[in-house]
Amino acid sequence: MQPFDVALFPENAKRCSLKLFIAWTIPWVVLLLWGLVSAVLCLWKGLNQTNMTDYFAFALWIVFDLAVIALGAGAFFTGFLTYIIGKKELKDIINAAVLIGFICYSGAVAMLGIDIGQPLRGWFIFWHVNVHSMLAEVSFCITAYLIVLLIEYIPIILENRQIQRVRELKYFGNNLHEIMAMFAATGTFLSFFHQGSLGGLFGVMYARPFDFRGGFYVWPWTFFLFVLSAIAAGPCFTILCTKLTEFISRKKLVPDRAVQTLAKISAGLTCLYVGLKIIDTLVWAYKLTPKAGLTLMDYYREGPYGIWLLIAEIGICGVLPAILLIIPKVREHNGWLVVACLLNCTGIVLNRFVFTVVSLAIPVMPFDRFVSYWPTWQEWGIALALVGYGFLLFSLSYRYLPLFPKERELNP
Amino acid sequence: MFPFCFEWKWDPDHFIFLGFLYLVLIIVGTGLGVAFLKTAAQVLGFMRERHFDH
Amino acid sequence: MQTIPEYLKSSWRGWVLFGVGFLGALIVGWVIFPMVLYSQHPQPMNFNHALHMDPERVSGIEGDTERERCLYCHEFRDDGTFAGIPKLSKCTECHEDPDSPLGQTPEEKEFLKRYVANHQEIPWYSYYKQPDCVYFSHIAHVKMGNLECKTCHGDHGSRKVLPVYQKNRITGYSRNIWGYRISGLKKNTWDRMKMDDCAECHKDMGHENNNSCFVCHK
Amino acid sequence: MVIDLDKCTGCGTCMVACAHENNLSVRPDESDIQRKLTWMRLYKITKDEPYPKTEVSYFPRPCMQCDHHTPCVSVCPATATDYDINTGIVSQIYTRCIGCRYCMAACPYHARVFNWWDGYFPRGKGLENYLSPEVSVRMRGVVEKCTFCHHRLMRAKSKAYAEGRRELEEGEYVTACTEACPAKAITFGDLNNPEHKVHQLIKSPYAFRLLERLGTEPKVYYLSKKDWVRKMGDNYLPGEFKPVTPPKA
Repeated sequence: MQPFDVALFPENAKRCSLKLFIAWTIPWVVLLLWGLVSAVLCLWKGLNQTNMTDYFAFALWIVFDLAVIALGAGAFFTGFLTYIIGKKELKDIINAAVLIGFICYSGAVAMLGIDIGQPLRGWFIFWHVNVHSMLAEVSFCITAYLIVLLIEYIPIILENRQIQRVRELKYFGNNLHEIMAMFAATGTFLSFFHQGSLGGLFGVMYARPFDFRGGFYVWPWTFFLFVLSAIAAGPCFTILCTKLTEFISRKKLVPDRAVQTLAKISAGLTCLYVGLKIIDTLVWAYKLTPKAGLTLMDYYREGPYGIWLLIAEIGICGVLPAILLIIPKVREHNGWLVVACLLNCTGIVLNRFVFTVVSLAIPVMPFDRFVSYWPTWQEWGIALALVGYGFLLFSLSYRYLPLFPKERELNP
Repeated sequence: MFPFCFEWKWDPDHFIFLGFLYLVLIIVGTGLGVAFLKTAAQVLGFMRERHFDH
Repeated sequence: MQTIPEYLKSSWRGWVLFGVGFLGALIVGWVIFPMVLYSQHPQPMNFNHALHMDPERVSGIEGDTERERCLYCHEFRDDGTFAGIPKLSKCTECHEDPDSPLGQTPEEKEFLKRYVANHQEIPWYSYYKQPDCVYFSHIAHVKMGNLECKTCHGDHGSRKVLPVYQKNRITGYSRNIWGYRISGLKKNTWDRMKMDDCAECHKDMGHENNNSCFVCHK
Repeated sequence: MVIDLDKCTGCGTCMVACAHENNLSVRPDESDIQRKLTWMRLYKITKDEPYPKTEVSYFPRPCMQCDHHTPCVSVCPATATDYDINTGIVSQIYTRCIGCRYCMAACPYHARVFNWWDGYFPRGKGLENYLSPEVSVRMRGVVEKCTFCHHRLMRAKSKAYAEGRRELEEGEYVTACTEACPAKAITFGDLNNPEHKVHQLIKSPYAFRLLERLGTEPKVYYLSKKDWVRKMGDNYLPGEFKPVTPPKA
């Protein structure tokens, strides 16, 4: 028997029954509702609903924000490779990459809207902008890039079988698709700058020796490291998401060639990133830190954050995946590829965590003490709602839109 | 921020930063506008319908 | 030759509807919304500025220039702060006896009966009250900057009738701050009292340093 | 501003005076120091040696009004905080602040505090009658900080204008903490004016600034004749700190 909503599926695509699909979405909807309750509480009662303090001004949400934005970098980078460099095989994965990017960015922007103390004044960033602030650069680029991502996502929505029957929408989708290279180029420009300025955000805080880095012109080295790490880990996240979809739907959806191209590029970039990151860390530890009157171990004097963070971030989740990915044999093995991608993505999340929470946790004044922080359920709710939202939107898109152009070909 | 705001300064920082922003917005806006107009033209029959395959 | 496509022919009604809707939206935005946004509050009584400012009709309000006559009632205190709307005691310097009015107007009689006789302050609405976050030093502008009162307050001093006070229902601020023109365009220096207007004048006068935030904010 | 740490008794009057002067909101539980509003904070520092050599000193910490590339000002995306080139005071406009808290992350002194709640001045108990009209009260979700009692500067200026002067005399404008300190540990004035007392005081070999080597160039100086106190003012690598040899009497 055909599922109830078969008319909405992409042509000749096999999907599970509607009941099963609804059952699958329940946990994600629950997460979303949890987030909704938290969001209402935070907007209505204020940020006292969180466990953030004057010491931890940035907390769980900013870690999540930075992490998903970095992981969402697969969208702009794949777009760049597909439309600008002309890697045709990536056309089979670009839709999924765009969707992941859209989920990550829209989620991050929504979360930022709750994170600022006066959400109704959010537009002040644009109207009264301080052009020297990295955060202004981030906000401008993220907002503009979200618009671009929406434009890239709309044609995919319009490719739904029923929507295609409406002449106007079909034409509009096609017309948008025709000039996609232009949007991809704009998106690349925007993404490059905000991935970077997210790193710059921390690198410019010269009064925090844990974060401060030298740099090129107005951009500290973290600017370039963040860009690099994002384009190194972003494609890995895209691969992970498609692999997960393949695993759950028990179907092959993306040709190996597309995945391998991404993995190969990611391998090179991860190696480059890890190399530069090690140099950066050495310069920071042996040159910048003593300048502030500190030694490397002074940073890890108190609290749970120790030198293990560095080992985990650069060693286990940096060097290791770089080595794994660079070896073609390993890369071509499905299981190892997933492991390497997973490690790579963990590494970037760890990196963002270190730059937000750890850097604020480390006292700068000699008589200042470490204080601890643990998020409230409201904070977890909003953060996890992002996960629920992502799964939901991805599942819906997979069910009703031709997300994977080669699906029919691969599953005759 | 627009150049007629009192906080605006005609220095390279403002010019570059906001110049790029407006450039991006103009590009995106133009792209959307072109797609809209083309669609309108096609739907209203001023332009020959084309078949796309991709 | 191009013929009008069926699609257009059948939709003239749509265009008319669009026009009507567009016009409706314009009326709502430019006429109805401003009317709804501001609540109207007539002042508790009328005060004839023009009469008091005329030395030929009212004696006692001294001063050679218009500004000095303004400052006679709207005065500076010794510590340089500005008194703003005069208190009743300032009025009763002249209108001391509730039983013998100085003029012939019914307003004055009402004023003497209601406020002077009962020693009750007049609950004026202040047209030019700035939000709580704003600091403004009158003495810096009037005494040191040599500005005329009307540069910011317009012809208020020559009015015979106090205008109705309009209060923004959302913010609670006077309409004089945002300005009366819906388009937001400004012709005279006294049309508006927003931050940009202060800043513009500082810039024009060559005091750009006075556009530092804390000069006008607290 | 110069604070003589050897004179400071740690009584906390400066904190109280500051809170009262600047309409700082109170909370039912004021012991939650990580979220309470304090512009002037008193730190207690201890010489890390066993009894009887243990010594204690107090460290009052207002906003440092950093001079060079002010950390908080340069990062604010909405220009809610600004460095005034005339006075050198770092401003904070509550109605402009969007509450992103980036400035708090950038400030190493914890001089900036966030309004986690709306201002609370218990109504009906008369507390609101004691609010100063010269300082606006804050709404929740914005960052606030010490302003060096900027309204007192404006007050002094208005008075000077009434007397037909443009320049202020020394002592006409002092902060609330300066005025309140019973030990007279705080001296306030114009650092650039050679006739002001602070200008002399900062030339002392015992003068230092908090975290000076980070390069924020604070406008608050501290004085202490105790080496260990001065050492607590900054981070030093082993052997880097140089004690001051007292001038021969």
